[in-house]
Amino acid sequence: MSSLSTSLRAAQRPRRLARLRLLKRPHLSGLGWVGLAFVIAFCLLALLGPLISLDPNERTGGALEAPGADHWFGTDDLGRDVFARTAVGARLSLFVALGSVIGGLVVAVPIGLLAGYRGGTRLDNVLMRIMEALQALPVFILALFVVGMTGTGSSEFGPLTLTPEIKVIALLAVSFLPFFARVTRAATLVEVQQEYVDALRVVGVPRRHILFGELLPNVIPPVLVQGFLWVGIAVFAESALSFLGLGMQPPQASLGNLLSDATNSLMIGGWWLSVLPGLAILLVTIGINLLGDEVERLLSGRR
Amino acid sequence: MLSYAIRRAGGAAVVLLLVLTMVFLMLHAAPGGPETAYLGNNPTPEKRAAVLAQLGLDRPLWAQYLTFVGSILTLDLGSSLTTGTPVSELLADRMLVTLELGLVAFVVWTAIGMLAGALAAARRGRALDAVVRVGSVVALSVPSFWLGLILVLVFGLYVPGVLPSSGWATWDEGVGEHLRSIVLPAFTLGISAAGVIARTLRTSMIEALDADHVTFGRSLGLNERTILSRIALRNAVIPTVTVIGMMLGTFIGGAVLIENVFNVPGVGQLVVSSFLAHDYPVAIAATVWTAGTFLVATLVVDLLYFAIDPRIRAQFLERSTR
Amino acid sequence: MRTVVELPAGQAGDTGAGPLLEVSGLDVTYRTARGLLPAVRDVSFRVERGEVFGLVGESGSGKSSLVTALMRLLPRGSEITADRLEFDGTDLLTMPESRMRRLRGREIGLVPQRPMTSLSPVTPVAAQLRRLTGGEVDDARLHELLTDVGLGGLKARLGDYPFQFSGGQLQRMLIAVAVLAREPSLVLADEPTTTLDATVQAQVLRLLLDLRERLGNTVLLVTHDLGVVAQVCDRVGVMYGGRLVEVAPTRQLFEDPQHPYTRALLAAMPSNQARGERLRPIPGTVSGAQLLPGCPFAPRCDRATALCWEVDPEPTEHAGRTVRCHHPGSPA
Amino acid sequence: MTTTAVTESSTETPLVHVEGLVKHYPMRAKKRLGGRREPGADAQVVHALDGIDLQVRQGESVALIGESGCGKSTVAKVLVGLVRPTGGRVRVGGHDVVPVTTHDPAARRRVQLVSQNPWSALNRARSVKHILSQPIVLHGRASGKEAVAQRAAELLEMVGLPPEYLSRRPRDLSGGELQRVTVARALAAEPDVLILDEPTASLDVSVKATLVNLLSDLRAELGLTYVLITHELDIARHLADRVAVMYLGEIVESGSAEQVFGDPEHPYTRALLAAAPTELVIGRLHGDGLTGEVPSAIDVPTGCRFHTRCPMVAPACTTETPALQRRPDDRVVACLRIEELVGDNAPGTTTGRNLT
Repeated sequence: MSSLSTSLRAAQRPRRLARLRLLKRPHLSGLGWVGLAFVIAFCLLALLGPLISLDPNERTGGALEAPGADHWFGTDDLGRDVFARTAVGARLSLFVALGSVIGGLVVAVPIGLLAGYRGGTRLDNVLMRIMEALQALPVFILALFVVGMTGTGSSEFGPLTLTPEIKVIALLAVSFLPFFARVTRAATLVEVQQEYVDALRVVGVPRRHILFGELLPNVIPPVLVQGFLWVGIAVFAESALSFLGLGMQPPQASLGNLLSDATNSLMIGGWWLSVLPGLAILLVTIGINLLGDEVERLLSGRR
Repeated sequence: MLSYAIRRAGGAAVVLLLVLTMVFLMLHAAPGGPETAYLGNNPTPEKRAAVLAQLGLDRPLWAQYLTFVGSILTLDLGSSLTTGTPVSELLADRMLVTLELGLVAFVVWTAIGMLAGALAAARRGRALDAVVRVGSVVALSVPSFWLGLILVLVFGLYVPGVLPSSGWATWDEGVGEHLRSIVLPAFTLGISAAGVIARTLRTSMIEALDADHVTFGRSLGLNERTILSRIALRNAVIPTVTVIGMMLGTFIGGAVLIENVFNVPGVGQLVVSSFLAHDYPVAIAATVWTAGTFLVATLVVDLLYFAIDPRIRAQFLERSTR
Repeated sequence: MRTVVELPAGQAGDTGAGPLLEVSGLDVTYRTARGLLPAVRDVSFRVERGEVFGLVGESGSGKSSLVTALMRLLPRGSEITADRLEFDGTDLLTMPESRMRRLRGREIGLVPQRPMTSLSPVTPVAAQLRRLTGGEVDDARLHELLTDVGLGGLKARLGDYPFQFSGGQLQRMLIAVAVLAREPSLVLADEPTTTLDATVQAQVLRLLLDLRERLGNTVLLVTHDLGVVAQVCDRVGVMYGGRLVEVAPTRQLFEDPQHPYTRALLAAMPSNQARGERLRPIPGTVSGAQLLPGCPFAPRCDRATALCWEVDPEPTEHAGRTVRCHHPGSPA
Repeated sequence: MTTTAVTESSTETPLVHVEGLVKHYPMRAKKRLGGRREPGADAQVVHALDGIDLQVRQGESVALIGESGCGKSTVAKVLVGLVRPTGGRVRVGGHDVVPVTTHDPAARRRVQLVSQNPWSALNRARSVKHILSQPIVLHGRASGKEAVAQRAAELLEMVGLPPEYLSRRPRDLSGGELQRVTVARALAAEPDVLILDEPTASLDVSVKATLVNLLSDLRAELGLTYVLITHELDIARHLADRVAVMYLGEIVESGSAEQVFGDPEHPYTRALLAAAPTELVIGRLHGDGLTGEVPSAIDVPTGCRFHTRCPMVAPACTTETPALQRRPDDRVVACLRIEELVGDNAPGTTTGRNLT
């Protein structure tokens, strides 16, 4: 009998081992590795770049010097180092992007969870209509309202001081709400179909606990993947806002400001002013998309 | 179909009302109220009272709200504070430009995206598939305004004269000139949408090819061509339409950006310039128009969905409400 | 017991010599993210012309993979190898895909497991059924086919979509196009009644058998339901852990099973126990059986010896049937 | 829709008392412009249940059998409070069943559910320990971390699983093991009645046998009362003392398991048994008593609901609704022609066509 049980264990072992391996070494495809490399490269630029570079706001060279050994990304029309400004801009973008996605998720996930749990009811309907209304206003228009009302600098709301960064984070978070809420709701609608939800209700588990203790752990992984993908979109949106003059204000360096400044020098040459900061954005958005696809694939178990 | 359309339009109207309410509240939530924008800093009390009376801001909030909604619904939009031109006139010119740019970009890029996605699914695992997979990720990742900037640089500085790198030629300036001026903005506006569409269609087609009904079709000797073009595509289009619907907002937001990059005289440019000039009647009208366009486009996608998915039709006709 | 039903002269059954389907040493392997997973291992059997051959096994035994492999419709990344895989004397394994495609539907028809999802949800049924019969069928003929499977009353509803029909109605439609329209000589029925209600299940089985009598085709019926096997099959193969462990004429198999698994499976059936008596489950679980080096059933077998754990038994003739066991025999 | 009240001969109060249970699901009828209903188009309803009476005594096991769409699962949902009935009364242990939306754990304790699909009945994100502890804590069956874990291990042992399983997650368990955990969770609240909704439908033959044994052992040991909902006649035969046969939202026959399985009287019961006999028949196709399929629950047939498929249909059956009536042997049957049918052993019901 003992031999039987050991062998039974042997028969089950391959399954366990396989799972362990999956945990230890992620099975990324070639594109997944490229994505990971891009994301790491951008993070290095954002986190280490400012430490090793020249002062981003001081004149450290001649005006409009092409990229070279002294100024890796060249200089702008005021003689400031473009690499230093790009690195600082990347750091700002990363901060704003992470802040806005996290902020958006914190508000949207409970809304989506509740709407999905009460799918098809009036509450669901009302919540989703509000989300739709928010979605009908592009983030730029929301930003225009806010900037039009409160100006582009810091503003005081009673005891609260809203820096431009906080304003942009809040704006982006609000504009992401509908998407995050929708994704959460869709995942919840599927999850609520599972028989365990009825079983918990029959047992008498309170609704609040079913929502946040039982449904949430199952709903959150696909939502987090979406959130991760939206970090790329947030980097883009932040730079777009600054580009339009609605986000960070010069001389503060942000990826969008750099591009906006570049338009001034566009016709007198200086391709590096517009190409290089933009490439930094492209790098992180491509990286996030490639990596996000991989995570989604691994999560859903597709091959 | 008609009753469905009416029901959906009703829903869209409710959302539009919500949007109006939000716009109204945002105007009034600003520190110092909406009049601040008109008055600048430190106005005299007399001037302040005059402006308040002129704008009707001395009345109760609900009355202001009703007036506000009423004026939008009756298209009584007032005149520009800076130029004095009636807002409706200003908007009419601009919206034709934006609609044309949006539609051209949308139609062309959707077609390209769908073609690429379908071909990639059909050639799964081959070179073409790899090209589409990488290409679609690059396309959907590229920041549109940056791409626009690069295009302006290339066509304005390095190869001038091939395509106009800025501005907008009206029909009056000649059909060829007009069309040439659309190329770059439309290219920039739609490219990321094409990436998303290609990717979605590829994934859903591959999923559809694994479906029971495709296996059954194969077991009866249907050729791959029929399976791909008649069965898998037909099923895969449904999730793709959903994604297109979800992207409409991004698309309209993108138009605001692109019009500013290429200096296209559309609503997107108007909305930015009017807000920055504190020209509120124009800004609000342009905002509401933008939201309205989004809602109409969403409505069209919904109806399309209704037309291509018989299950949605059946659900609408006999949905049990527990 | 029933053996081969007598057929009218000139129909299938006397067209050729030898079995209609001959399988020898068949392996089916899936490539998954976790490595290679054998689904069917070294399976050999033959299906004679005109018979109903049953393939029975619990979930994960490999029976559905086997049927899909016969049609060469396995998903990408799976592999089929065999010493011999012959249909009507021609090799299915080396046949070019274009010829295989012509065979599908014309020579070999498949009745699927899940009728509810086996038609595209977005196209009216009439258009689909016409398409599935290679476009050779006009409306009149389609109506005739459907009348033949007992759906004559649905004429007015053929513009409807699949989800507007019941599982039983859909399964009849699928049988009309897969079995009746082009009269393939071999019908592979993959759990054709599993998702249907009991009373409808009986109707669909009857339809399959009636058509077989009329058209003289051969049926390979895959099922997990021993009750279905007992009713309709001439001979039965029992699968466990990817292996075919016993092949026998139906009555012999049920009355005198030789393989310990067959015996245990029959004993576990609730209908084999009187009310109030305890049922007799098979101890242990099936998981991992495919991966064992020895006999897949050894961990759960009351006759297992050290030999069974190490050496996979070869199929042998025993008591008039093929058994794959080191210690075959009737229950003690 | 009128059914005579069916009471068991016993005088004791039944533990589960269902009386005149009706459940209709409204359908959104096609609307005309402006939202008014089209003239003549009444609001349609799905007749899930139309007047079900059921009594289950303490310690008894009653099976509701029938094919999909007959409403048997709705009965289960009403009994546990997941679905609010349209009409009628459902009492368990003298108390009305409260809907699950009412926050009252004590009221929830008496009736617990074992559902059909073990793979989705347990939260895959949670450990077995969490799954079992939840009802223990909620219903105050033990307090303190140790005591709760102790109790959870006891429950596992009760369903034949070792305590190591406490730390496992559902994905590490087989279908049969999962279903045992589901049973353990239902027992954790220490209920009086277990509603078993197709407990074995998705399990393999050999695993099924294990679960059937377990369920009968538990009933014997704990004195549980079962309401078993199933389409598997075999399972009902092994687990139930009494059986009620449902067709299109109504009970057509009800009696002891011996009566119903041994000597079915209603034409539908006969056809059902013929199609799925409880004993193995070799070389013969069974059950050609019935043609067609169960009619839509939206357009229920007039008169006897079974008349559209009944082999013994008479003109009266299409107009007159049969009531459940008590038979000499104390079972109840709803059939207008029951006297004639039972008298001369009607043809075409239990005889399968012999293919040999």
